[in-house]
Amino acid sequence: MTVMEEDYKVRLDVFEGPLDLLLFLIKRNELDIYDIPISFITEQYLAYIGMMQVLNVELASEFLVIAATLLEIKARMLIPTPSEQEEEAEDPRLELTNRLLEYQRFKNAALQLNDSAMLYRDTFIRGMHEDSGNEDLSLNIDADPYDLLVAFKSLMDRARGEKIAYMAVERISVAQRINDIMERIGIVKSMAFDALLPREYTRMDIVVTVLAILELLRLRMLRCEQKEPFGTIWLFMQE
Amino acid sequence: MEREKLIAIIEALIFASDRPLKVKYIDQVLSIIDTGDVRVEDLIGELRARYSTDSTGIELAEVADGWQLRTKPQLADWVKRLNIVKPSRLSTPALETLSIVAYRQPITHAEIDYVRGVDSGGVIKTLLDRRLIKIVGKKELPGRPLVYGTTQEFLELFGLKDIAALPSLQDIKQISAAEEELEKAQPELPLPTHETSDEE
Amino acid sequence: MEREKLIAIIEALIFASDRPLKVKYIDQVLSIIDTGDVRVEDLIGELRARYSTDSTGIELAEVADGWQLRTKPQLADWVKRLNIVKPSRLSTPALETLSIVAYRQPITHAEIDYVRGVDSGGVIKTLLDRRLIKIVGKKELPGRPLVYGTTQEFLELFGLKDIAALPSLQDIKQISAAEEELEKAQPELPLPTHETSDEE
Repeated sequence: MTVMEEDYKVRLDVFEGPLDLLLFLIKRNELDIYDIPISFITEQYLAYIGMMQVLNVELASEFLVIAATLLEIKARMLIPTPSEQEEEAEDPRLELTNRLLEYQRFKNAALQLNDSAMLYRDTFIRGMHEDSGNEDLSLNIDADPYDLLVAFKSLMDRARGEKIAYMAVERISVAQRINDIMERIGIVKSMAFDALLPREYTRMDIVVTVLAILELLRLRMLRCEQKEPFGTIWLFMQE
Repeated sequence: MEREKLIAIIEALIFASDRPLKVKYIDQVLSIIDTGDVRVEDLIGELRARYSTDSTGIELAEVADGWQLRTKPQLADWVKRLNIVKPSRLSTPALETLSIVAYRQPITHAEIDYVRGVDSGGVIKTLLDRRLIKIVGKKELPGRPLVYGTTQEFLELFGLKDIAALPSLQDIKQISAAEEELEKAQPELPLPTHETSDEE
Repeated sequence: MEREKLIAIIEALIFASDRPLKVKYIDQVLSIIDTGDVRVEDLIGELRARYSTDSTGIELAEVADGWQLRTKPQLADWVKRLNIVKPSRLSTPALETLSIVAYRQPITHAEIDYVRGVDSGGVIKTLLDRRLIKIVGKKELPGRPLVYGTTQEFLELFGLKDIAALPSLQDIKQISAAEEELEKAQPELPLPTHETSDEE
C-alpha cells in the first residue's frame, strides 16, 4: 500500500480528471477495459479519493460524480437478473466503458496533434512585415461573430470599470473595514483574504482591506498564513 | 507571359501574404493577364519542388486551404536559437479539448465536458481567445447552447491543409471488433469476475 | 557540416527574423558547431546569387546593416493587387463600432461615441460605405438624430442567420463561469485545518 501511495503522490497533478484516473488504474493493474472488474476498480478509485482528502488536495466535484457512478454500477451488478426474460438487459458497465474508450481515443488524438509540426515550435513563418498597403484597400473582410462579442464585452467592461472608480470615493473607511472584518471572521474563525473583499471590488477596496488587515495583525487580533507563494492568504482569528 | 515569370509572381505573392494564400486569390491577381491554359496549381507544384531540396531552409506548405512559406521543421532548433519568437505551447487539457472539438465539431460545451469528464469552461475560453476554436452557431436545444468548431488558425498552427487532413481517430486495440464482443457477451450478463477474459 | 546545409540554416534564420538579420547574430547561432574556415559572408553571397535569377520573386537585400528577404521591387504592382483582392480583418475601431451597433441597435452616433469614449464619425462613415450598417430611422429627440442598425450584408459576412444568432454576453459568461465559480468558491471553503482529517 505504501508503494502505491508513493506512486499516486507522484502522479497527483498528472490526472486531467476522473476518467483519466480510471484509465490510469486500468492500465496500471493491467485490466481489460472491455471487462472491467467493477468492485476492484471502485475500491482502488475510492482509495485514491480518500488519499486525496487526507492530503488535503482539492478534488474537482467530477471525481465524486464518477465515484457515485461506480458505486451505482457495482450495486446494479450485484442484483441477480432473472436470466430468462432479461434477454436484452444491458451490461451496467457499458456506458462507462464507452466513455473511457472515447476519452482514450481523444487522449491519443491530442498526442498526435502535439506531434505535428507546430507553428512557432517546429516551423516558423516570415518574420519581417512586408509593406502591405492599408487595410481599407481590401474589398472583403475576414469576419467572425466572436470578434464582435469580445469587442462588445471589453467595451462594456471598460464602461463598468469607470462607474466603479467613480463611486469609489464614497466607499467605506479603514475603521469601518476593521469592524466589518472582525464581525465576519468572529463567526467563522478563519477566512481567505479574497473572501473579505466585496463581490465587485475596486483598487481602493483592496487598499482599504489590506490596511485594515495590517492594523489587525499589528494588534495581534488576527494571524495570517500562506501555504505557498501566490497561494491563498488565510486569516485566523487570534484566540 | 513566360512560365518562369509567373512562378516568380506567385512566389512573391505567397511571401507577401501574412496568412496562407488561397489559390483563388492568386487567380484573381493574375486575372488581368492572359495566362493561356497554364494552371496556377501546376506552377505552385513547380515552386514547391524548387523548395524541396536540402539546400534550402524554407519549404512551401499547403496549410488551411492555402499556401505558405515556412522554415523546415528539421531546422527548428537553429531558428529557436535566434530567440525571436515566443514559443507556442499548449497544455494537455487544451490539446485534449482541441482534439475533441476538431473531431466532433460542431460540439457544445456540455458535450466536451462529458467526453473529458471534467468541466472545460476555462479551457474553452482560452482556446477562443487564442482563436483556435470559434463559435459556429447555436444548437436547437433547450437553452440554445453555443456550438464550437476549429478555426483557420487551428489549421495553421498544426500545419493542416483542412480538417479532413486530421489522422483518423485510433484506439490502442481495434474497438469495432471489441465492441462486437461486448455486445455478444451482454445477453448472458456474466458477473464481472477478475480472472475472466483473457481472449485474443 | 556541409556548405549546403549551412546555407539552408542561414536562409531559415533570415526568413524567420522579424528585422534585417546582422551577420554577428548568424555567427552566434552557428557558434555551437565547427564551421571550419567557412565565412558566413561567403555563404550569404551564394544565397543571394540563388535569389537573383528572374525566376524567383524574392531577393536577399542588405538593409540597415543586416540581411533581409523581400519581394522584388519590379513585382510591387502584383503584390499591391493582392492587397485589394485578399480579405483583411476589420480594424479595432471598426470592430468596436460594429459590435455596439449590432448589440444596441437602433443607436445614435452620440450613443456610440458615449460607449466608445471617442468620436466615431469616421468609422461610421466607413461602415456605411461598406454597407455593414445602415440608417434605420430618426430618433424622437431634439435634433432628430439618425439611428443606425446592421444590414443584410453584415449578417452574411458574419455567417449569421439573423441578429438573434449573435452570441450573447450571457453566453460568454457561461464559458468563463467555471473559472469564476472556482474563484468564488475557494474563499468560502472550510479551512485546511492542520489538526483534523484522519478519516478516509
